[in-house]
Amino acid sequence: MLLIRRFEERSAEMYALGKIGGFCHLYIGEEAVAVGAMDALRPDDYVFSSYRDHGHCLARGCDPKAVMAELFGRSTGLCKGKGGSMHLIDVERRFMGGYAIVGGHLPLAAGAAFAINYRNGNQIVLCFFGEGAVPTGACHETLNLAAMWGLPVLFLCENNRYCMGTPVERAVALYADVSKNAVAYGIEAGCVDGMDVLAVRDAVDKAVDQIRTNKRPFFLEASTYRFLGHSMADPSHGHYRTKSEVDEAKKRDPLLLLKTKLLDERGAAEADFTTLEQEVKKIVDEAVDFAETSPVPAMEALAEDVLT
Amino acid sequence: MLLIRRFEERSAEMYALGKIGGFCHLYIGEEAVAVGAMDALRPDDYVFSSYRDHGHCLARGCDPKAVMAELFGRSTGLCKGKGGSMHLIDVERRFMGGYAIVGGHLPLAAGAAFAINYRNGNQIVLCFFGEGAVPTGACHETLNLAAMWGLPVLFLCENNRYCMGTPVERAVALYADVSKNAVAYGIEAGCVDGMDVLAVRDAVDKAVDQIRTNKRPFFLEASTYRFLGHSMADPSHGHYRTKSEVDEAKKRDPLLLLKTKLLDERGAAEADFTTLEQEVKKIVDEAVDFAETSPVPAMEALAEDVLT
Amino acid sequence: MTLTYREALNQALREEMRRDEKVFLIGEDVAYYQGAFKVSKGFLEEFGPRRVVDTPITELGFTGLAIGAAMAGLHPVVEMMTFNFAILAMDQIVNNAAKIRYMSGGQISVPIVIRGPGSAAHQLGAQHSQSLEASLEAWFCDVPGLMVVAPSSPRDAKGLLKTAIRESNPVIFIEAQLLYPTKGEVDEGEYLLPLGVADIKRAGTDVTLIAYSKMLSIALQAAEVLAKDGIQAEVVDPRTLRPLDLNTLAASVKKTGKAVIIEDGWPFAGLGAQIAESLYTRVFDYLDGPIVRVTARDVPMPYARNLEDAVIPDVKRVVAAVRTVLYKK
Amino acid sequence: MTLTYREALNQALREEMRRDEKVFLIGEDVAYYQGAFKVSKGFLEEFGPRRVVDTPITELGFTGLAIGAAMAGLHPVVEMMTFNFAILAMDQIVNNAAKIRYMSGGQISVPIVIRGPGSAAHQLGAQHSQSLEASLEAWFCDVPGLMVVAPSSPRDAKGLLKTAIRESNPVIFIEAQLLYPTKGEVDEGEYLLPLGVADIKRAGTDVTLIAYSKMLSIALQAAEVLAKDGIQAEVVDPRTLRPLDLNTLAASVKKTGKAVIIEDGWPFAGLGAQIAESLYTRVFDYLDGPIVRVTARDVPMPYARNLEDAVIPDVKRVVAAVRTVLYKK
Ligand SMILES: Cc1ncc(C[n+]2csc(CCOP(=O)(O)OP(=O)(O)O)c2C)c(N)n1
Ligand SMILES: Cc1ncc(C[n+]2csc(CCOP(=O)(O)OP(=O)(O)O)c2C)c(N)n1
Ligand SMILES: [Mg+2]
Ligand SMILES: [Mg+2]
Repeated sequence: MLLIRRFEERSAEMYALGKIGGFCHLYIGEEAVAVGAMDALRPDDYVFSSYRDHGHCLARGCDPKAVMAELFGRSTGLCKGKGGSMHLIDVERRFMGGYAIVGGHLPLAAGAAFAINYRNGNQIVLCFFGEGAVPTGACHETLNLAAMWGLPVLFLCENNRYCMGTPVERAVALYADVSKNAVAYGIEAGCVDGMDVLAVRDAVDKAVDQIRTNKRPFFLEASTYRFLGHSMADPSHGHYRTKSEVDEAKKRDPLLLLKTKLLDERGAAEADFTTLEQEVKKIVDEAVDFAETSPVPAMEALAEDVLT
Repeated sequence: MLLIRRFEERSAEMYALGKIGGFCHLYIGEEAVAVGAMDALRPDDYVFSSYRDHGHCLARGCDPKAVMAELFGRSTGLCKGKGGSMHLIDVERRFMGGYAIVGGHLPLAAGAAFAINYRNGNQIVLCFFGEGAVPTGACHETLNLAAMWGLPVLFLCENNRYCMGTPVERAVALYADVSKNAVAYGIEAGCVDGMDVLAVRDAVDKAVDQIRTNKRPFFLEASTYRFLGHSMADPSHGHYRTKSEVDEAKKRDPLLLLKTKLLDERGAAEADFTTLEQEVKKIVDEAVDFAETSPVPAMEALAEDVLT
Repeated sequence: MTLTYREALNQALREEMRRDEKVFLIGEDVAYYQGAFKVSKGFLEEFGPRRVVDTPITELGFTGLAIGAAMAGLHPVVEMMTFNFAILAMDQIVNNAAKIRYMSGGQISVPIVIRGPGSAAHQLGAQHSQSLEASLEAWFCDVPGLMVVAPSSPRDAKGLLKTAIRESNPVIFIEAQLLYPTKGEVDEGEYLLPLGVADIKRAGTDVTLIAYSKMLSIALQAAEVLAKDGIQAEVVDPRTLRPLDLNTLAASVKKTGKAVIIEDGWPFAGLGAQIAESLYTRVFDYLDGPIVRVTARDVPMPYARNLEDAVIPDVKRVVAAVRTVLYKK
Repeated sequence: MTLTYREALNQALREEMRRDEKVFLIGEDVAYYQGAFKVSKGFLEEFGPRRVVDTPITELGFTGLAIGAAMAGLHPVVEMMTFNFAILAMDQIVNNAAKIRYMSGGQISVPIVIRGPGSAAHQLGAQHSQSLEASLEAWFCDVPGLMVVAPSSPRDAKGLLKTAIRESNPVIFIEAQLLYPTKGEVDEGEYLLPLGVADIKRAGTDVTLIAYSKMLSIALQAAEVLAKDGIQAEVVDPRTLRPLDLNTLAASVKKTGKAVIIEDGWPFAGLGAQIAESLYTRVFDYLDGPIVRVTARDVPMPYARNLEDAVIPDVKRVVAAVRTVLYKK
């Protein structure tokens, strides 16, 4: 979690310096979901994500150097600089990518699950998406197929209460319980505190076990909150939410919650965190250095990778 | 009901003679739904339908002559011969049309309801669709909007158990209770025997009253059955259902059920039905004559009506 | 061996499914119903429901699902009941199937075939007919990352579909509803035809007619009519629309100096505009005068038969177009 | 009066909403957020949530809903957060908005404007950038029953949007994301500009440059560079893409004998192909040589800035194209 937090804080700085361009959607505040969830997976499971994908990608173990280089648009990036922030992809880790059309990757995730069943495998697919994707037709068509065909997908809805500037109350009819949307397909559903990394891990562990055993999808809603704006172009508060709301949410910063728990209940010491900060800083420094010193893509790369 | 039945039987004959072309989806077996439902409407309410729209159109009171002429592709047709079987439209009766993309007209129906609310009207919108439309993204995006915005729509799902050759069991995850799909949006839902015209009338009456009073949508599932093939190109049974299943269903022919009830409980006599048959035959004969003797559209019509 | 276009497709698909366990067929009513146009006749029996998969009416969902399955290493063949309905799946086809390879820097391929009938049938009206299907051809052709194929004969249908299924790129394979029952000679045994290669369906010297899919037969009929007047038309079938085999097309036009392009899509921004523009750029100095396009009329498809007939290109209009380019009147 | 393109749009929309109670704005984040690009700044305050309607992320659903509202007599303005997302609403736009009038034999009109930013911004990658938005232009232009507008300046943006909102036909109104902050002179008071009329943005005699939306400024800059070499380019902005004002375009090319078409969409089957083909047909005998198109490169949009820069037409490429048509080397 700390790596993701510091990595993204540095990304924000690099964005301000113009080293990173385009849209850049930070995950700060929501790290517990990715970290808790990824822990339950095997290396041969598949992961799909949205455009807010830095955290998922790093939590899956992708190389921070290659990720930062991708954000910088360098040839050493995860996707050779062609994907960018919203399309981090690392096939070796079965991190099948971030996708920028809201809801558009849910059918893909179901497809990977279909392939698993087709081959009689027992992997699962973990699919992250925001609550903004829930009303999309893509989501519902997928849930229906997944339910009917017994596809092994964990639909993990990161409900951070806002779809850009629109609060969930004005996006989803039964907003108080987004997972109701899954129940209509007979898909088992649950909810978890997305700020508590251990709770997420437990809930996902259980869900994944169930999926592997029963060959049925599962819908898990993680309540979370993004501390910053929707993207780097958006202020953290203003027209659609107040500063005090954001400040209130920050009191449940997932890093803080975990730290407190480790200090209070697991006998960790302040010094451990200092060491951890140093280690993480080193990784992030190296990532930035690597990106900075990597070459931009050669012009020949432009026409490559369109077709095989 | 009898008019619709005889009108369509004649349409089938005309189709066999090549007088009617294209796809032609008959409603035979399902008449009770249209007739029962339409009775609850006011003239200023709106109606939307799918490609299986002859019955709805006639039940709404559209002129059988103009409908037959449209099927014949004549200039005197309801849409000047440009719409055809799947696109019967009669704005004067607020019959807003049949649509051929499954699920595609549900958003339109919600839009008419939006306009009603915008103007502070108290009309309602009646929207017919098959159970095959239920899994479509269009349906779910619409239900969510209708629920959130309190749109006065009666979503009337005509569940005839088949989406072309696919039984509902392989199309809708919770097929035993299709209306579950509405409950996920907090939309009130119910189910009615679609072969019993009086039951349909009662259920729709109640639903429409509720919609007008509460300004909330309602989802009503009518269980019905189509006695013929999906369209004129399709045999009534074969690969996807057995003859005995069809025969069994025909025992609950809505015309038969009503007739029995009228004879047994309401003191009607056989003679009344003979008279009715004669009246109806006259109307259908006239419709065919009218269509037959009407001119085909003039070539100038081709480029008209594209833009205003 | 004489086969119908439908049988040729059935054979191609069947042979490829026998060859490669990764290939499966998915779409509305492809299994129990054997396809709305019976292209998958006998498939459920032979391959079972695991490999012949009926879907609910959710073009976006099941096309996306098939793309995801392709990303995970399977080789789906998606049947669009008709290509009209592919408009609902455009996001998946364009934003995912076509782009994932590029976005991932070449890490992921999407080996998928999306096939089904396009182009007009009879009296299906505005939402089910021609205009859109034929125009979708142009839309798909616009997109880098896709290949687009539109066979005009049983022989081409079989050979090209087999090749398309062995491609590791997404292929849009557009059949013609009205061609399904038409018959033609098909090679004995197994054979493949290359994508991206046009075919001269009739040799000639006086004018080049360019047509594909259902319009090819109109072009051939027109050529017969013209031959009676001593005009020898060369009829070229691009077969693959993207990538377009411009070399073959240009060579023919260079020779004849005159070209007519026939398509049943809408005129404005249709594929014929691009074919014409490519030819102008390539062989401007060899052209005796402007290329003429014969297209559908610029209206939604009307239902009435007489109006519909007036919308779609016919032999008469093609012959008239040829006379225009020949005499430049 | 100097306004930004964004302010001009804001004024147009505001004036029309004041004028006509039937006009309302609907789309994602148009109300509380004031639009992703702040085009509807101040609207919620002035018009309230009844007439400025935030939607969930359901482009198909809310576009269809707006079409239905138009059928029932309202006049919706739909904001696409960006036109990329309109691909999800294509079925509603093409099969309903464009065709209902025809299918109903003229009984129902669909007075609707669908607007939002198209064309590339910076480094948004394959799913959010240019290629598709610019190509959607061509796709929309293909469809009878639609009108397509793409203004290049604040003055045009205001005058054309007001007219579009008074149309009784569906209008696709494509703005340019990178133009929102650009400034220009706008007429005082209320004014309308007609749809279907091109505008000569710079007079010249030696070559015709045809460009619209964001590419217009590239064309004008190129014209300045060329002027230093004594080459006087005429720059024509079609403004409305469907119906295209071919008369104005053809008159210019007839005069100069040379044409370059600039667009930021994909090359194959892009709108420029149709513009070129129309011109060839109309003024073939006046052309000194082939028309040259400057387009985006034929790839999905890459993220890396240097590659992205190479994809989109720039002044250098336009100048080079002009030199080609002038010297025919
Ligand atoms: C189909 C589509 N419509 C609109 C957008 C623009 N958009 C990008 S993110 C976003 C909000 C998504 O909210 P949510 O799903 O809750 O995810 P979050 O950003 O909160 O992580 C919108 C509207 C898009 N990317 N795709
Ligand atoms: C989007 C779309 N996909 C496919 C079709 C082809 N199609 C026409 S009717 C039909 C079955 C519809 O079943 P249902 O909704 O239950 O209506 P019914 O025919 O039973 O009245 C299908 C698949 C279509 N018209 N639209
Ligand atoms: Mg959110
Ligand atoms: Mg049905």
